[in-house]
Amino acid sequence: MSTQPDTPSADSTESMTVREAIRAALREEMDRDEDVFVMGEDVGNYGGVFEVTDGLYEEYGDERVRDTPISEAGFVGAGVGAAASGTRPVVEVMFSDFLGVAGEQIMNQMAKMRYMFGGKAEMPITVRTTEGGGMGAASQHSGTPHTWFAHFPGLKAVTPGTPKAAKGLLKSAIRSNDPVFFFENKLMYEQDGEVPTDPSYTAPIGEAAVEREGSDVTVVATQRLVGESLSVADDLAGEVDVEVVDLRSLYPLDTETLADSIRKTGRMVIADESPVSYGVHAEVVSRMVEDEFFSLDAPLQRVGVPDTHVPFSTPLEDEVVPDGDDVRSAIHQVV
Amino acid sequence: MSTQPDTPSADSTESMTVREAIRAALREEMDRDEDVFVMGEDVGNYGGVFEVTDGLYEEYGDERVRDTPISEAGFVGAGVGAAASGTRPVVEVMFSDFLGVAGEQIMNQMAKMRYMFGGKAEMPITVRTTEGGGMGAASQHSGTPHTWFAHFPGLKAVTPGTPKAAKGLLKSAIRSNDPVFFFENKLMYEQDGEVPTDPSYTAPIGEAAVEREGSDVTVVATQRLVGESLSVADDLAGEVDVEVVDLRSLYPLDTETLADSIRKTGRMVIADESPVSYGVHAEVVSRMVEDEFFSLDAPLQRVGVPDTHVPFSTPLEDEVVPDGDDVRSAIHQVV
Amino acid sequence: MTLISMKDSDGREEALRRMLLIREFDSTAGDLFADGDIPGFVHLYIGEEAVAVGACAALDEEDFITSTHRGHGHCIAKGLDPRRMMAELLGKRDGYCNGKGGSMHIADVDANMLGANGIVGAGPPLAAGAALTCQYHDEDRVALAFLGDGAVAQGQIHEAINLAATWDLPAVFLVENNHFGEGTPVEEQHNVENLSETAESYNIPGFTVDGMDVTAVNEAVEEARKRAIAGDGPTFIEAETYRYRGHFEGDPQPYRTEEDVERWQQRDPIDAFTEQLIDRGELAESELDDLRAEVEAEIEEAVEFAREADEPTPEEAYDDMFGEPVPEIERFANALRTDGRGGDPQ
Amino acid sequence: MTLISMKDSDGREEALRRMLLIREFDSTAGDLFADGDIPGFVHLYIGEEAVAVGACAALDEEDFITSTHRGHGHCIAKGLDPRRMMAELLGKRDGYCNGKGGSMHIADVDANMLGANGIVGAGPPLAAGAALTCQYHDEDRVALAFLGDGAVAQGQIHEAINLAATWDLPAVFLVENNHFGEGTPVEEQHNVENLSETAESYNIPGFTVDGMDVTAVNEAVEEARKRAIAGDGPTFIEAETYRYRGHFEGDPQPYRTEEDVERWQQRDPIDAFTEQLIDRGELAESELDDLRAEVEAEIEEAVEFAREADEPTPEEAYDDMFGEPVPEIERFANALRTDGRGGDPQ
Ligand SMILES: Cc1ncc(C[n+]2csc(CCOP(=O)(O)OP(=O)(O)O)c2C)c(N)n1
Ligand SMILES: Cc1ncc(C[n+]2csc(CCOP(=O)(O)OP(=O)(O)O)c2C)c(N)n1
Ligand SMILES: [Mg+2]
Ligand SMILES: [Mg+2]
Repeated sequence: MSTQPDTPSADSTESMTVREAIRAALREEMDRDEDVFVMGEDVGNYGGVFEVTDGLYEEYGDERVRDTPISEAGFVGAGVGAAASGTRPVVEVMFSDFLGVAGEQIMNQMAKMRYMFGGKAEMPITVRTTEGGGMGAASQHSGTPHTWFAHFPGLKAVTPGTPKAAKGLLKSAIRSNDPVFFFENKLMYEQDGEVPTDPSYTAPIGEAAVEREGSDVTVVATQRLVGESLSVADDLAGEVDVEVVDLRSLYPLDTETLADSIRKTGRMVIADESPVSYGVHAEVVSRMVEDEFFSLDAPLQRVGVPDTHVPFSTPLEDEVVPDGDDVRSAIHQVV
Repeated sequence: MSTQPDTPSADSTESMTVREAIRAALREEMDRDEDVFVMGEDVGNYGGVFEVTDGLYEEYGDERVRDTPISEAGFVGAGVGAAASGTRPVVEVMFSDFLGVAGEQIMNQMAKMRYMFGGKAEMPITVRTTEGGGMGAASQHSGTPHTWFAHFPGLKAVTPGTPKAAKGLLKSAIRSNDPVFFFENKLMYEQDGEVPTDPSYTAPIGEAAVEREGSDVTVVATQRLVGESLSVADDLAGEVDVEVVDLRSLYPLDTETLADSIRKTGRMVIADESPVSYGVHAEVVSRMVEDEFFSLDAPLQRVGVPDTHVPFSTPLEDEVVPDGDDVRSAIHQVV
Repeated sequence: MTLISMKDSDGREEALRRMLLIREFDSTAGDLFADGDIPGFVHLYIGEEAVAVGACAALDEEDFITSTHRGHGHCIAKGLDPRRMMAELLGKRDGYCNGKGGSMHIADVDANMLGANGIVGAGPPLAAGAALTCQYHDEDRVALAFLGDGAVAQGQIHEAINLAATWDLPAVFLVENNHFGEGTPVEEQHNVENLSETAESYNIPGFTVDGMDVTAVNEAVEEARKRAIAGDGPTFIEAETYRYRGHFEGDPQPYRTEEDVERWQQRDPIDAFTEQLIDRGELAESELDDLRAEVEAEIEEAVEFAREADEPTPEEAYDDMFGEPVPEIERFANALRTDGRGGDPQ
Repeated sequence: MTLISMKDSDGREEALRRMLLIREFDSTAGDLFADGDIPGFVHLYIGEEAVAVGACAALDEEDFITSTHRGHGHCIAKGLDPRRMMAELLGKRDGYCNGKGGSMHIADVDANMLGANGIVGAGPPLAAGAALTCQYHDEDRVALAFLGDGAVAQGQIHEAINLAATWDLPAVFLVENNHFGEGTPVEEQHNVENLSETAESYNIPGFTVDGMDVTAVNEAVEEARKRAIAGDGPTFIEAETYRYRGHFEGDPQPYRTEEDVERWQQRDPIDAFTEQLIDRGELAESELDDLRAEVEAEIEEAVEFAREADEPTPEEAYDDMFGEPVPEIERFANALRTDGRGGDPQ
């Protein structure tokens, strides 16, 4: 839970972007453990289409930074087989929209192997992938399907909202013996912030982080909407005292930190870029209803994509991709 | 909504099993429209592993009841291409656990084509598939992934809880110009009930059905848990007056019928065989919180699979697959 | 019968015109992208024109095609209107997808063009399905899927071709081997000499043709179409070609040199075909100039059309999700109308 | 080095013993299923014993295998203990998967047996991954994937083989062509004469061998293993065989006749190999009887072991989901402990 410091206390920091934070995490974990390797489409010589792995190929060579054919089922599946047999793959799937290609290996192999085998397989695989609209990339390159992976048993799923969380969570994911999906919002790569430099810093999977304290309403946000919500909170300062929580981990979900917050504020807005119906928001609502029914002063509000795909044209895309304005409207609905 | 009769009023009925009801729907729709055809693995000569299509091959021939290679991506994708080009395929995917194989075609083609094309493609495809535990079929043949399809934009998803709903919803699905996932719980095939015989009978997608009226608590159930909940309601009669609603349609979701019910009872149990976290239940909870916050007298209760896979061994499987006892416990928690 | 009869000189001129049109369209699209007028990703077809034009020329209007992320050439070759294509690239309501699709999703179901596709390898199953419709309706129509060399590594294409081969579907699978999948050379994605060897897995005819030669492509597809119509099943064709531009506009292209590109440009498909027509006396230099001018004017007009077209309004985002609309989306749309949900992003 | 050296007579006798053991195990499993002692689905390997035994004999203990839904034969051939296998079929805690897996998921990672698999075609990517581990660690180990003829239509296997071929992974893909995928004959699932033609798509060696001949299978896999270890990449082998029983126990088998089965039984792999050994004077009739008796006793003991083993308790359903447990599942487990969630189903 958020009141405990991340391990170890992160004293020395450096300002870096989310992209750099992810790259630093990869580098540190590859240095720490020879069994860690990266694979995906154009992650090598090309450096990744979003330049996340830029330079790693030169540093670590083509065995540890592997370019794959365009075969998500093949290389995600190979990642599963590799993880079960003694290595620690970090697999990049360029866009989360392509995860369907590897759907089978994710559902029935990666997620189930440990359980089906009675606990006798380890599954130390990390899947890094990108999400979100806002680039004019249209429906097949703008999705936010992370709720699927939060829902499906046997998978862990994280959605960092800051550079610090990105680094810390990716390191935890790589060290974990469970399959972890690490969802990167594409618009965040250039976002910067202070990031601990100590290579032993990690952010535990399963813990939310209170990014701003407040007493009137809790905004539980993910990914890009963490930053947007912090700006809104600043704007509203004096008028409404907004607490902003970066959910960080979808599964496991840190019910305790959310419950602590809503006990204080009585009101909650959940801002996440998934389509609203059956999205991440609904689980947060349900946990609050289950655990904090008598703390709730108003209906919880959901901010997300209005059950559409992400259209191409800018005015249409702007309409469906949630932003700070939507968070602000939702806050006004409850306070 | 449930207070309106299904179309047309279903006067003449016959007792049949869910299996027979589904087969009758297929037959009637194939008779009605020559463009309707069925395809899937062993649906032809073999009659389907669950015998649902038994006899259709003999009646309609191998063009209209097509056996496919074991290629879910190929034949679901071909179904999408066929639907976009002027036929009306009904595709059987033997177990819903295999939907991951066709994940890509579902996510990015079937679900998105109409929208991406600015509304200029029709997508009259129905995907029939089986769900659920209770047969000792273990983790890879016992899943209930329907929440994925309820969540993903552009798909409709139905989960009949009675033979009548099975027939009526499948007919609506086949007639629809939208992609509809039709989820059959494997343990229900032998369940029987009265089913309208008029070939023009359909059950509208997007409407829940109140199967039993009551005033103390609403149980919103799906699939096999509808029947289990009705039995529990009977058992509790005199003690607790239970209203049982067959949710029937996951997307669109009939918020109105649920809201009507909770306005009356103030209490709700949601019983659905998906894994609980981020499952169907959460969406129902959220809609009730949004629309009926001031009608809620107690936290809503969720009954589902406890975030595990379905294990093989009977005592383990019995533990995780929800049943009437779990519904009863949940009712006792809220009344 | 076929879209363009390359057996006669008018047809050949038309083929040349379409190749020129594709090149002009795409270089203009590249400029518009550089100017910031087109958002998202744009993948240009420049260098590969002979493949789309040669293939589509051999098809009937009623035949289906499925395309790829690099789809502009296929659209123009199939006869789509550059004005509505350009309007789509600019996200305008008069675009083929009303601005919802953009470059990667241009489609015209009425013209039996089942869409560009942002997913590598997704077209072949769709084409198999369209071919199934043709077979089911007992019509003399075929479906042709364009796919890239990179796409040959996708499992979906294996499933689709196996299905088509087993069911004798009237389908044609046409691989545009432009020697790269993004930045990865074809040799690092496959272990075969020629991708047409893939055909052997399905016991169907497989050919490698010169994809810089519009006639060669045309003949191969014509043959394949005949076979398909005759009920003899699918054909797998590999056309060897090259893309002159980056994978997408803005690609830094660390994976090749200027010289690599220039080597291929010496075999430019448009130059080669022009020369042939001139050599055969079918085309005078002056006619060529006229043709070029005509094509330039057509694309200029397309740009003008696109620029002047209206942007869609925010409410339109809620349209077209379903044939039978759902209350969920109505509700979101109403929220917009009543309290201005969304508004300008910050 | 190899699990069983079929070059010497002791090895050949061991191979025969394992084939007998598989047959005995599976006919016993069939009986137990018929008696209602095994829930779910059981797919028997009877008739195909030469494939698993011939293949695994050529492997090293340290080599990996991935299996299929029809996995008992592969397990026994790889050296798994029939007692713990039988316990798994009966859903007991002493089974290989503590009762969580059942027939379709028997696995023993310690023995480098990466699991039976309920998903057709899912093994090859896993095997490619295990082969990648071998290559990454620079070890002389290989990974062999068993797959069915039906599985050859799956896209995953195409992606896996292409990957393995492109990366020269030390992998072997072994197709058990038993002529049916459930009720559909292989000819209705594929368009080729021999499934080994699939190899041509990847420019890797492809062979069709007699899957009723344990020696032929053994030699082919031995060759393939050598090639893999040498860094020359994967091999694709098709073994022609037949399953005597239904697809699963309880299958009404409308798709074939008694005579079809009998025709294949005349080439029974165990009879044929026994005859060879007897003819060569390596095995006396009396030794054969001893072997049979020994195998029967071993399976009887396995059944006894399995019957006497404990059932898992309901609480164990909450174990093994994650290496680092999550509060969600702890909470469900606690609910069981405090208010008896679940209990007996009605
Ligand atoms: C399933 C999938 N994986 C990855 C991508 C990202 N991607 C887009 S185009 C491309 C390269 C495709 O190469 P090829 O098929 O040869 O077509 P080309 O771009 O050369 O025309 C890749 C990897 C994608 N769109 N879809
Ligand atoms: C992806 C997937 N599709 C369908 C099935 C259902 N199924 C189980 S076994 C089988 C037939 C497999 O045939 P083959 O690969 O030849 O193996 P065999 O049973 O003959 O050993 C099918 C279709 C499955 N388990 N997985
Ligand atoms: Mg290419
Ligand atoms: Mg078979």
